[in-house]
Amino acid sequence: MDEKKYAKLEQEISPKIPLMKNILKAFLTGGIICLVAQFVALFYMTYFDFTERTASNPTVATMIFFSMLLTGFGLYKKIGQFGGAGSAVPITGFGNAVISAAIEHKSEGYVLGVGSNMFKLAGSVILFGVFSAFVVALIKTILVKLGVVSW
Amino acid sequence: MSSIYITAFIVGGLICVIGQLLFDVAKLTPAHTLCLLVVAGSILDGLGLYEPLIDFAGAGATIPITSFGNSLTHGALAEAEKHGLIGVLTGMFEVTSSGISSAILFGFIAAIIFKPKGNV
Amino acid sequence: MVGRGLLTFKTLPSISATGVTAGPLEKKSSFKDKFDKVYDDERCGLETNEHAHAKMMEDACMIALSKIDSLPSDADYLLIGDLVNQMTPSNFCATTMGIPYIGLFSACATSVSSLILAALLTEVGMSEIAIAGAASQHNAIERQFRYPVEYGSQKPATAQWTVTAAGVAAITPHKKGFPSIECATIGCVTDLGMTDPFNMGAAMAPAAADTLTRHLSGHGTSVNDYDVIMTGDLGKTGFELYKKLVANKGIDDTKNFRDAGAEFYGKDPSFLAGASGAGCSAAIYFSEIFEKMKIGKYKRVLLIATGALLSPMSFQQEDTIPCIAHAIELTMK
Amino acid sequence: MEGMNIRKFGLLIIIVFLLLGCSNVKNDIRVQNNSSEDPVKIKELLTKDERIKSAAVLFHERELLTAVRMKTFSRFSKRKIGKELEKKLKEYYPELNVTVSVDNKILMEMNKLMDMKKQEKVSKKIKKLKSLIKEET
Repeated sequence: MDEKKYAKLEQEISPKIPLMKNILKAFLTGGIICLVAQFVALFYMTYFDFTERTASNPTVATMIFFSMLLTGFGLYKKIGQFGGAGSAVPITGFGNAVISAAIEHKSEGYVLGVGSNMFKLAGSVILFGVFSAFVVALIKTILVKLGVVSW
Repeated sequence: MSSIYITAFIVGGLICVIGQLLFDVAKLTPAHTLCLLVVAGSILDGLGLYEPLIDFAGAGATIPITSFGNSLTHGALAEAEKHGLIGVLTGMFEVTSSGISSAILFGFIAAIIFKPKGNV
Repeated sequence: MVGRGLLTFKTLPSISATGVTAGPLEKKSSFKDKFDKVYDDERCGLETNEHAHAKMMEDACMIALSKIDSLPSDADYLLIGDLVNQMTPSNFCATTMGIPYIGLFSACATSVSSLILAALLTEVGMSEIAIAGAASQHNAIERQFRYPVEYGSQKPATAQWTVTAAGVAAITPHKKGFPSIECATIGCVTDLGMTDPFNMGAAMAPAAADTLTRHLSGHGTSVNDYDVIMTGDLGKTGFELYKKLVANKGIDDTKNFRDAGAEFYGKDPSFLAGASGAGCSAAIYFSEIFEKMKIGKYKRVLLIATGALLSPMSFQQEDTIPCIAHAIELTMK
Repeated sequence: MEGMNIRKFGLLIIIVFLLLGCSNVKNDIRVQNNSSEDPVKIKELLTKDERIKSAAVLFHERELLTAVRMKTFSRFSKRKIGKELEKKLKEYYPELNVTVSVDNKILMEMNKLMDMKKQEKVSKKIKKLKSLIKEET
């Protein structure tokens, strides 16, 4: 049996990904996480001097704090199995990636383990975030200088 | 109180659905998916589309990882507006540290207080 | 010498005793009553997962030795392996045991490859007691091959759950009343281009099918000569594919086929396609199969352990998953 | 099974958008005048604007503070609308310091401010609000 034929057989036999179900679960999980964050933002707006816009920083930090608790108590992986992208895409998923790697590598010590492995999973997000921000900002700045677009 | 909760839920959910499609249909790993979304966020901000989305959906737009790309770009653009090209570099590191710094901080705290929990 | 990779053992070395230890989650296994020791803590009260991994192997060895009233100093060889970096847990286990040791790596096929090697040493009269076996520890392996344990990634239905278990067997020259090793087939690496680390069963199925047909034709037997033909850890998806592949080669009768990975956790859906890991086949072969042979329920069995020989690096470099399967035939006379 | 899910999902979205539509009906505009200026013009401007859901307007000494909340789908362009309003108000009241904010926080604080009894504190509070508004831009 050659590779192509086998790949076809494998496709036939392996259980299909329940796409609709996964999408629905991702929508609900992601939506609920954002809803909770919206309430957290309301809290910061009501009780502290944060405006709608500036409240997003403490909200993000708070959500990552929640993510730490859920990861530490072993619940985030269960949410992840249910929600898929719904729990991976929000900032809590970024937190989960950092925090789970940190906990995991505690056994190699704080410097060699936690320190150097913390961004094992999330590092690429930072890299591509920073790099794309640089490129986009550079292009836009040049376009503005050339008078093609305005700020 | 306001429809912002509904829009936050829907927009946040829909961004996650895009992520799920990248997982299941495009067969990308979580790392690839998240990188792609971050890049998308930063491009949307370059086009001036992400800020209106935040105004519309609140946390529904600031909590998904796309907002990370957006705020990095936003910082870079804001400085570039003031200081020209060099601002692109300095601006990027000035804003949006809250996500990274809190992840580092809480990650370290978690490493101190938690043990890897078993599966039982 | 019968043919390439085909071995027959004229002196019929016996499996005189076995030792199986398992982690706490394995209490959910359909075979939990057959394990010699089940820990209540995944880390066995130790600091790291890797230490627990080594401890589990040591305990399994001690249990097997105690069943034949022997001490580690009586054993001639220790042939064990696992999946962690350079087989560290096996190495530490060997340090404690102080038995002449060769570490073996055939991924999840180590349970059978070690058995074959132990049988060979016994066959040539160089060993009175040889310990063979394999182990895996869920957390240590997940971290090695996939993500941190607490990372919330969604696993598809084809994914398998690495078991926390160790299984070892003590091989001695032929002994009446114990299952003996009749013949074996060493597998060839098979690779049909599968790349998904969350569908290992599909990658390993061709290797199992290949080794099965080579064993049957090489030793001149047919499927119905065996009471059971048990594969190691193909899981539910892989097992179905394996049956299809075998049918393609003209073997339709699959009623005595079993798969340790598909059966390990019973029907519990939270384990998705079933169990995997070096400890999976070792734990089932050396508990369920060994016992059923000893009481005479099974007279002749064929054990085919499959292993995916990938590494995290080969996966990241987008290589395919090369797989191996070794077969060993046990009889009870 | 799959088809059911799609239909349910569609229905959910429709219901939600209907709800969004319903919540857009009322249009309350609150004006407090502690000065001699004529508040009719601003009231008219805000009431006429279809995109505005609610607003709070405070005339205090030489300050004109306005906070508005947009209807759901106008939120996309609320910053633009805010700037537009500010421009118009500056034309209407050239002698006043006009400040317009589209932030909910400011609206919340404005409502609190307008409920306050002690007038001495108002000036101080206005200063603080203006610094908050500045911070966000």
